[in-house]
Amino acid sequence: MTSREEKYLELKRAHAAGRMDRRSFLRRAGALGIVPLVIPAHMRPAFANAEELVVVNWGGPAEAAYMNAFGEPFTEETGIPVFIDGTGPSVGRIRAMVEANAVVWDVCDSGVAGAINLGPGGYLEPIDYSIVSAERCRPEFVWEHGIGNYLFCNVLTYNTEAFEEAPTTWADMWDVEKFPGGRTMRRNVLGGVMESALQAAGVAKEDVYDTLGTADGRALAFEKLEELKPHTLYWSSASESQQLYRTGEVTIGNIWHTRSRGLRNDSNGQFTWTWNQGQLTAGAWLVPRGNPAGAEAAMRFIAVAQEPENQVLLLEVMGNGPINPEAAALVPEELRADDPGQPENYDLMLADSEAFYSEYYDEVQERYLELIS
Amino acid sequence: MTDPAMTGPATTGPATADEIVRIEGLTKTYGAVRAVDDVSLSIPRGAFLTLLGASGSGKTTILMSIAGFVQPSAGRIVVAGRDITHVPANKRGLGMVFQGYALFPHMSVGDNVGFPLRVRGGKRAVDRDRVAQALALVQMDHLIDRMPDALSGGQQQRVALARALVFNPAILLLDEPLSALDKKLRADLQWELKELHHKIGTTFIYVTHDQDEALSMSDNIVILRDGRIEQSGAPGTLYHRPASRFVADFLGKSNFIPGTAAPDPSGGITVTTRGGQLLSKALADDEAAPAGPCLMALRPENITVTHTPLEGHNTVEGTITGVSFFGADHQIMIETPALGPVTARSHALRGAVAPDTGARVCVNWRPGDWRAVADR
Amino acid sequence: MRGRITFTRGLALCAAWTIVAFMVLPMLVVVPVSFTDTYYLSMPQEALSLQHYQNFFQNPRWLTAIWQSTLIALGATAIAVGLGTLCAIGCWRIASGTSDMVRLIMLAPIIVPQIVQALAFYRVWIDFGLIDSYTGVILAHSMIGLPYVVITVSAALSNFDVRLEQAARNLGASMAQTVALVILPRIWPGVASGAVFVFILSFDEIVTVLFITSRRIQTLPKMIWDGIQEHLDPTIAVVAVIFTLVVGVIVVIDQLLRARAAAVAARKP
Amino acid sequence: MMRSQTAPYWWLVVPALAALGVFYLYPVAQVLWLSVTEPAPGLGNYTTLYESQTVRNVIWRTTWISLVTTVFTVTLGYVVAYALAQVGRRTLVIMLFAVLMTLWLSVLIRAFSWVVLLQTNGLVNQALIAIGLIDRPLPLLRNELGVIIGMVHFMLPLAILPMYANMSGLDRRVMQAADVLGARSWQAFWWVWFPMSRPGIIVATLLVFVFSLGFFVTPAILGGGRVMMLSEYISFQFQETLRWGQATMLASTLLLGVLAVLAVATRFIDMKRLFGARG
Repeated sequence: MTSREEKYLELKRAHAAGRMDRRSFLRRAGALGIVPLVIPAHMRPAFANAEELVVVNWGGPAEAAYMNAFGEPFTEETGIPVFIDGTGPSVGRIRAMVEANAVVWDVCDSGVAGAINLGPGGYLEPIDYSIVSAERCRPEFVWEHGIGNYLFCNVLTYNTEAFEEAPTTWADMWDVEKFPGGRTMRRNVLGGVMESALQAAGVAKEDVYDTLGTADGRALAFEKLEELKPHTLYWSSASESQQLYRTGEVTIGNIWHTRSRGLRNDSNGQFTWTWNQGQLTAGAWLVPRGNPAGAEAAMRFIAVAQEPENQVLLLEVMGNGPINPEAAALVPEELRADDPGQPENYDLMLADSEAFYSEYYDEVQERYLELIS
Repeated sequence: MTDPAMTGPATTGPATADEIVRIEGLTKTYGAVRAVDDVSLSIPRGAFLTLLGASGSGKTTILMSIAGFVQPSAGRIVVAGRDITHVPANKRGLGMVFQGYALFPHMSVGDNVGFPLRVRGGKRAVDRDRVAQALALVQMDHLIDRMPDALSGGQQQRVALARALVFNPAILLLDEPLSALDKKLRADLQWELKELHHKIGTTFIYVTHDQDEALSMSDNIVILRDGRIEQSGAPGTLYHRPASRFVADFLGKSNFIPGTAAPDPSGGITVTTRGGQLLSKALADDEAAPAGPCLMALRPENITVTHTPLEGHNTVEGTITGVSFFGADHQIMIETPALGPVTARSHALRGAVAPDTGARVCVNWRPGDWRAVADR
Repeated sequence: MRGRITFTRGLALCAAWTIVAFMVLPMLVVVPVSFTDTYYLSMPQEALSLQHYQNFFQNPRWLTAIWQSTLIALGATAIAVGLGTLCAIGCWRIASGTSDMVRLIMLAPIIVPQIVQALAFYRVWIDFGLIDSYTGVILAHSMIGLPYVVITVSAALSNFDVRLEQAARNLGASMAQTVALVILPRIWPGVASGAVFVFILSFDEIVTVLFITSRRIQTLPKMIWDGIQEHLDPTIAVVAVIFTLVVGVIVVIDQLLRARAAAVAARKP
Repeated sequence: MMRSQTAPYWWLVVPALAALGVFYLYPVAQVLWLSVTEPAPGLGNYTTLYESQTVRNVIWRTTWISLVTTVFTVTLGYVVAYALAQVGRRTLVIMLFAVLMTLWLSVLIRAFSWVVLLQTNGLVNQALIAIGLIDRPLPLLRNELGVIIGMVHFMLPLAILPMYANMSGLDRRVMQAADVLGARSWQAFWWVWFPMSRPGIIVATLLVFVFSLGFFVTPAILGGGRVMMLSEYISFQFQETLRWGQATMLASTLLLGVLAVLAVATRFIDMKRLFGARG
């Protein structure tokens, strides 16, 4: 490598690390006789070169809602158009994309497990906390390679017209005599699946993760899941989970509260949910390594999504609970019942255990897939 | 025009004792096309009857009507006194040999031949002896376990024959059974078929477009043209006494010479052609009685080619324009100023004239060797 | 010959019509559903509505998908027809054990299960840098379509008199001239039929597309696939109706082409 | 003696062969190769075949559903093919049009239509309830029944067309021979027609079975994730876990299974005729 190139790379590193501003980077790169191809002649911020920013979420109504709450404010600020892709950024897909060296997503609406599992493997860009604010997020959801974006829960959702009496606990979901009809749960173990099974078996909320920490406890959970399997349809996309209720194939199940809310609103209350024994977790923004629009643009987007007004807007449209503590106070009275972050709802639920999943995710996921397929 | 012994009246008449098939007013139309047009036939028991005609003449349609595969538009078919016009094919009890043989490709020779017995009484009813006998009849009993595709064309043909005869049908229908075979094999099998017919005495109804086949095998020939019977009778009768230009041309070859006929004082007729008046001859009783313009049919083999005119013959002069050698004989093309082009056939060695192109020769024929025919 | 209607045959015919009805039922059922006045999949409740047609024709994502699918199908067709036709002609003229072997190898994309080839394309397209690109999808589809061109063109050639080729060569034509002036003009309906086949195949292909594309390529089948998986909305019924109509026209054209292929190739000079 | 004359024609063959080699055969070979090298060289991946109950279940289910589909498809297809071979020209054109439409219409569209028909609130259930045959919707979708209905529907044209081609090529005179020799219609059918149509049946059976083994779209849509066949399982496993070794092992198993079926079949039929590449 020539020394000229070495010097350039040094500049680039310095620039990337924030030790040098853009203008001086470009000037000094130009002095070396190297004009990086990606940089146009005029002096816009580097990330604004991106033709568009692709944000991938879980589809359906979330596409329009994200556009509205985050996409449009971002475009207003940076001039970069946003495209919302509803494919669903599963951990496997993100890995595949990075391994295939064909990354087309910029910001992924993933979850805790993604942040924990993909980060160390080198699949993600680190979060740039000079752009993104760590304070604008509940502290338990701040990681090196990801940051919480909203609160959501897996809740017991049911068709009010199917039963005489409303179900209230996971034990009711397992009671196929009293509550007839199809069941549904996620086709991925990250959906409060084992937790619900254990609670249905009578394990108290507080003891769930202690029990899951033992081999017997996990075996018990799988036993319960096996028991319900003949009645269960497993959803993989969020829209599919809603579809199952609408078509009547399912009367009771475990789906995301945001989707329960959608069902309730569209059906004038035929479908509803209970926060009781819900599984609370957060979504997380992840940026796949080598994302096409550049890490900086992605970070800017995440920062925009942290704005309290934008988070409340998303709550209003989709029901996603604001994760920015500043936003919780802005939630209007009529939306409090739908916000999982409000204490009266929050306290009814069980929060995901990061410790459990970082230790056992691979094992239980594998076992769960075998069970359902 | 037709042999009275061969044709029944169009209306139903009493069956004669030895009549086995009677066809009355058979007509088959396909849209506007009349494939068979009001054909009536009577076939005596034990006969070997050939339906002869070019493709499209209606011969196959008649056979298929008898077999039951073609539903006639009009007319009826009576077999052994029973009207079978509306009887399904499988209830008619007729034997049939198909063009291309139609052997069951998935059955052995024995199973093919046993088939008619099997369908008449289940698998148990297949009498191996009868199958073997039928095969022995066609000298195929040694190949009883072969599959059809392992047989030669001639062998397949024999199996098809055995299959059609194994249940002793009163009538055997044969639809151009020899057309797929080469010339030499065909000649052998013609002879064998005729032998077989003599031996078993079954009535054969045979369809062919091959005039030689028809002439060499049949007791009776029905010549069909455009769905109608043109002429019928014994082979010799048809050959020597054709009623029309069509028949004379279809059976063998003929020279046709236009002329004008006039009665002769001796009771015969004379004909005046472009080249002059011919010698008088007596008229056969079924011969078209020409008065005025007529067509004279003269077969090439009845012509003798010489250097000098022959005594008692009609003679015209001409020049040889071409000679074709056929092994046993020559075909000689002669241009005569009197009659136009004339074709003669002469034996290779006994020809009176060495047939050289350009030679001037005399064309001679006996007064009785020509025949007046209708020009159709 | 076909004249006799027996009980068995009558029964078989009734059964056959029932089965044919089973075959066309799904095509017919989407028609009323596409005119529904509701927002979910159902028969029209109170009135017929064109709202879903309007939605389809005004939604840029559907229209883009149609455009992308068409572009890909055209590209794949061009490559498959070009390669396949020449290959079929070559094999036909060489007519040796080796060329028969080649023709058999050409059938591989029909035999290999779709999921296996999808995985295979994905694996190698990563190395080739073809993931989520037009080139990648077009190449994959042209490979999948190749055997069908070889088959239809070979069929057209089987009716073609090899002596015509010999005559052309004997009269001094080069191989290229022979192919262009003598062979192609007589087998073009077979080539066209193969082209139609590849076009439809590519236009309809989903399994490989699911593996080797992500964001840039949004083909029509992918839209339908996502639509079925997520929100079964009546717009898909609209797509289904349009598809059915188009396929109907194509079937008619293809049948005419095939009839013509047989006629052209069999016509005696 | 023809060598010198035909040699240039290899230049027409080479481009297609090269393209297929680089862009198709090489990728497929990669799948086979990865199955024995990833993550470690050896047959380690293949131990899953007998160790994992799930994989065994999936393979068994795939085989079973393919067999059932094949039996139904070939039987129903035979009836249609038989009718096609018997009917007059006008009926033939109509029936054949229906068959060809089914063949050509997008597999996704057809699966979608079956969802419309079979789902819990679907048209079939609505119709059955309306005429009073049932009072609760039957489960027709997201189970084996739904998958088999969809698959039979997909495969029918693939079975009908080769059987019809075979039947229309049969020598009619052979049937007439059976007739005139005295066979009743059932005898003519079972003893003559049916055995002669066997080559068509074998081709249809093979095509349907082989395609069923590797079928993806229809089982994935109509099975709703509950009737996972091998193809969907491969895709699912791969997308969720990204383990190349396992995915390529299963894919290789599927491919080898298909090739084994074809290899057995070559004892009965000519492969080239099967796929229509008769020159």
